Amino acid sequence: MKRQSIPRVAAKLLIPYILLYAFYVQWHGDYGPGGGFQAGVIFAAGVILYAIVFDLRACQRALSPRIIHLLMPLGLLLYIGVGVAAMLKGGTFLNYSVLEHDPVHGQHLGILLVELGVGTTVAGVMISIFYSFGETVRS
Amino acid sequence: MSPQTAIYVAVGLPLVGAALVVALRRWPNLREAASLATSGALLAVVLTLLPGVQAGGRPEARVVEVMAGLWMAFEVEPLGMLFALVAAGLWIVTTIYSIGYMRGHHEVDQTRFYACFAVAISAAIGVAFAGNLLTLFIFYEVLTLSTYPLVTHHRTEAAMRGGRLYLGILLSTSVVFLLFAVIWTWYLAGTLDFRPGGILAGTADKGTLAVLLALFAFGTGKAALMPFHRWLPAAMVAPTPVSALLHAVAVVKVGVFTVMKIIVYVFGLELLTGTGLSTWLMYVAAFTILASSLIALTKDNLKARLAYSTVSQLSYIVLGAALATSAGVLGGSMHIAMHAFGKITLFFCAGAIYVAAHKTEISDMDGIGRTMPITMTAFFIGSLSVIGLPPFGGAWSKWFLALGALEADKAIFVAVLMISSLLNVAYLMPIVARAFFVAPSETGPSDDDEGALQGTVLEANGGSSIKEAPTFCLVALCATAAGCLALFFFADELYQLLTPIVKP
Amino acid sequence: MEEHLPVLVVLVPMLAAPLCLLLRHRTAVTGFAIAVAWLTFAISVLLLLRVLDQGVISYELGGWPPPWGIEYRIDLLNAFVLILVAGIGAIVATWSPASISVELPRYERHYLFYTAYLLCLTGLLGITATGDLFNVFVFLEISALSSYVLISMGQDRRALTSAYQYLIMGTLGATFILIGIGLLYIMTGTLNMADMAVQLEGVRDTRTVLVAFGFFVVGISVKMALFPLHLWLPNAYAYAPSVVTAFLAATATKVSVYILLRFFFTVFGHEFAFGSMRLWVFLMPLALIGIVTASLVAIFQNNIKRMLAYSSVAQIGYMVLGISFASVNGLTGGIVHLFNHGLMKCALFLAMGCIVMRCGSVHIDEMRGLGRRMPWTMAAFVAAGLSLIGVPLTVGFISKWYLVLAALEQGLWPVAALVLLSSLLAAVYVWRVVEVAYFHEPRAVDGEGAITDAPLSLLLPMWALVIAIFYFGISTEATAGIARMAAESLLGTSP
Amino acid sequence: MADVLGLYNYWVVIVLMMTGFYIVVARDNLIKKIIGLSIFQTSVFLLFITVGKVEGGTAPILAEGFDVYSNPLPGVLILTAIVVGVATTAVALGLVVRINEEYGTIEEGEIHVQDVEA
Repeated sequence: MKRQSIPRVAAKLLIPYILLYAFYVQWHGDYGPGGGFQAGVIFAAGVILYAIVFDLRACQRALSPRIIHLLMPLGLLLYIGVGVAAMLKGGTFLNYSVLEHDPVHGQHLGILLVELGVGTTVAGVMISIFYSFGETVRS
Repeated sequence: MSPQTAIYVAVGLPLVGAALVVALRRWPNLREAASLATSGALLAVVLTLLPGVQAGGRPEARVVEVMAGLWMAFEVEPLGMLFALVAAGLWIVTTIYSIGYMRGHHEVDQTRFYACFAVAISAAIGVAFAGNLLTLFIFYEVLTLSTYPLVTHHRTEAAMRGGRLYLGILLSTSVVFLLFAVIWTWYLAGTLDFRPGGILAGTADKGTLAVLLALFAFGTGKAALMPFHRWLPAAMVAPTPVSALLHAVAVVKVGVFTVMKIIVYVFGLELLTGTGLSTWLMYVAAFTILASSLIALTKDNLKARLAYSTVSQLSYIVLGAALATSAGVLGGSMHIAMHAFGKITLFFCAGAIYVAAHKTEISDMDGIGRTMPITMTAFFIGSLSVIGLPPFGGAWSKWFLALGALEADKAIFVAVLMISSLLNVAYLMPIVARAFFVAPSETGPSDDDEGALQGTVLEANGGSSIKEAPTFCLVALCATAAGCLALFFFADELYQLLTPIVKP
Repeated sequence: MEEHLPVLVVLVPMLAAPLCLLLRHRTAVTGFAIAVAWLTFAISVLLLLRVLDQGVISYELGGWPPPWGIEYRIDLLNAFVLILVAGIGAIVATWSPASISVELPRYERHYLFYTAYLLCLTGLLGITATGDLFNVFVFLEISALSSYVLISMGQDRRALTSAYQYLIMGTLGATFILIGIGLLYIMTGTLNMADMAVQLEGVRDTRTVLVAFGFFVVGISVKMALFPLHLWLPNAYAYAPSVVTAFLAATATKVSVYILLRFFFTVFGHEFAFGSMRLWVFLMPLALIGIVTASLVAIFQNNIKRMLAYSSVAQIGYMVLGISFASVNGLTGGIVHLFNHGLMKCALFLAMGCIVMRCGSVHIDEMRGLGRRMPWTMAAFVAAGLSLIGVPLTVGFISKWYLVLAALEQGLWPVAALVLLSSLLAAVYVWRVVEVAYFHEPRAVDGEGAITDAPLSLLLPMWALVIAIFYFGISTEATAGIARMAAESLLGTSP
Repeated sequence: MADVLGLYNYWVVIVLMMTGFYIVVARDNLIKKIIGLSIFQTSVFLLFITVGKVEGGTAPILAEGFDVYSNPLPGVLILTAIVVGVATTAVALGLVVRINEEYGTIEEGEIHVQDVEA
């Protein structure tokens, strides 16, 4: 699709907003519909759109597979880390209430971090699946 | 040594012996010394238990609770005592014999042979001292498996096929029938302990008990009741010491011992005589006695003939048990010892002939008594004992068996015993006759045959050379032949030892 | 930390899996994975001791009390299964390094293997530990997805097609279970198993619950490879790398059997499942047919791993048979066989792994004369094989004892006879290998040097299992004793 | 009749479920099987969602003026199930790619022929 200008221009216009929207969905999850899963997928969709329109190689230059491979475990570790932190602070696993001095704050902080972990992992997984299929097709 | 320790040691000692044998595998002389020492020690340990049992004690030992309420436990009672003595005593003799045979015959894998042998003896002692059916079953199976490598010692195609039949019949009968019966008994009686008077009385109707008895009788494949007797001839592919000890003594005696024990301590004599449950078993045993004697007549291979003779003799014991009269049970129990000595002598002789003259077929043995007089004399003695003529041990057990049949008002079995004795004469005596009175055939293998092995070569009068088996073999077979004679005079001791099992 | 044990047993491997991805260095990852597996095992042992001491342990995830939050609920039954899974996981992990360097040469990135392995372990432990129905589904899929990946790592290209086949069947099975969960949720409004058992009172006979029941039966049967839904299993086990086969054969189907117990005894209740629904009418014949058919098929296999896989199908039949009696002895037999079979099948497949490593194949022709060439490996094979037959002093005997006893209790003596007869079929296929290994001359080796026994790092874990086979065959307080208590609590007859 | 039509959402679920199941069983092409599997799973997702919907209810976020909310739990569960489904599809596609590399085909029959010949 390198030569077709309409998708290129449209993509260039859209991708920043897609990514931004992903972040909106990510951080707004505790007030309205949203959360890590959706945010991760939307974010990955933006990246994948870039790869489709501007070629996989260009995409991988921008977002190297190595980083993506790091994202997956890190997100999962963040998720589990929050849970373990709650355990260390005297609650049960994933009991956010004990994370801060008062339960409401704790719940907020906990859910934000957990959803961030989920979002990171989902985005990482989606992109890395796309990368690996893309690479096999090319080779 | 307390009786309890003695029981543990008796079962464990052969295992230690097996370990020693494996550890000393690089030094054959030391290895055989270890075997001998262990067997001697075992007999000594078993003997320490004897006075207590004679005095009416029943030493017990509980090892481990295998399942809730089910212990692996030992209890020594007269019948087990007798069997343990026979097994331990004959192990010494057989070890001596094996040294001569295995070396004379340049067998391979001797370490495995001695090690498995020791494990098998441990299992036999375990069966003898078993305090309940579960323990008995466990050691019964250990015995089957530990003898499999012995049966298939040569690792040839024939050995493999023999082993397949051996394991196939013994394992399937024990797993399908015997285990079934054991679990059923546990379900019915809630206990598996051997108790004088039995545990099954009043637990189920007559039909169920009859089925149970059948499962026990046929499940004990080692008792070689027809039609599950085929493994015994098949096992003759083994080296002769194996046939001698295991298939004349340990394995088959474990079978009949099991039947005897089940009848006396699980069913109880009163239950059987009261209901006539075991009548059919008497007929099966009688049939086996006659049929296998007839088959033995047709066999030209010496070991095969002896094997069928064993099948027949085993059924004497089953018959004694099935009669369920005190004389019958006593006769059967005594026959365990009497037949052991007689038959092991015969097998030793068969092996000696094989080592010295490389002959297996009876038709080749013309005149062999001239070159192997000692061996053939022992063979003669063994035959007489098996036939049941005084002054040899076998006479007593037959006497009591016949008495038992009369006691049960079953005179027909007296007739069976008589006919069978005649058949015994018919298949054993011709061998002796050929050996001593027929001139050796010219075509037979000559003395310088390359198969003939080092033996005690003596020049005798008249130029005919005496060529006996290795000394170790001779010592062993003379000892057992002497044993046959001795048992005739010490039968009363046996009788006194065994009486409590029928008169609690 | 004591009170966190129920979640730690799942959490430790789950945390370790992404760490493996980050560590990457081969030796480090291997050592780390082994350490984690043993740590998990230690936790599961502590957990069992705690359950024996205090009774049922309940752990609220996120501090939400059940039935609203997710509850991890450990009673004797799942503590027992956890020990099996974690123990096998630890032993197989210890065994793995030498084997995968031979069997997975293409996978230079061994850390991927250990990640998938730990994830699979996590999934299986999670299924067992959780008290929440939906959680069961999630962990079921975690373990299943990672096992598809693990199976596809096999050297033979058929590993790929068998993994694919397993994926299709496994996903269908899991989705069936999910449908069942959904329908039950409609009727009860709860996902907590203990709570659902209460809520089901009164609505048990509605059509929705009956349909849910049906979906569960089929879904779980697929997952545990109950005849005739076992078709995915033989190929998957035959072509997967030996490490994977050993691990999955000893744990995956066992955990599915656990799900069966949990759903039909804890959630539905045995009066409903076996009383009014008469589940045994369905399970018992299938179990018996499975035992006989799969054993017969096993006899004719020339690929020994495939033979053992069919034997696994037959053995699943024993477990299901025990369960279908729905009596204390039957359940004890089923549960204890679940454990015992895990031990012996793992040992057998580890022996196969040693042979693959030395001979490159487990075709029966390759095993000629191995009795002399690889004495320790073959001795372990024979020992575990004897247990498969059910010879006394081994664990197999204990299982068979309880099964036959349970059958006799209910007067089903033909079933008892069939159980015993089928152990002869096991004897036939085990002995086929024994005869080839001990009686045939070794194949001529073309210049590569003679085959020697497996290295100590492979032999030790394998023999640890063999020793366990004998230990638990002689002293069964820890296995049959606990299984019996678990059975009593499932049937509600415990004092 | 109203009963039957009134439950149209369940009918949709059933039709989708059977369609998906049929594709898995009947198709020879490995990709098509995966498609069938996805349809099958999707039908279950719909089943859960339809259960959670409360007549006249709104999204379960506390706000002024609403007092009827849909049950949020099925939605959450199904989100998880969807992720699981995506992962399954990804693994399945990955396997198909590898199968195609090894066998040069993704038709089940042809693969079987090759296996038998080998």
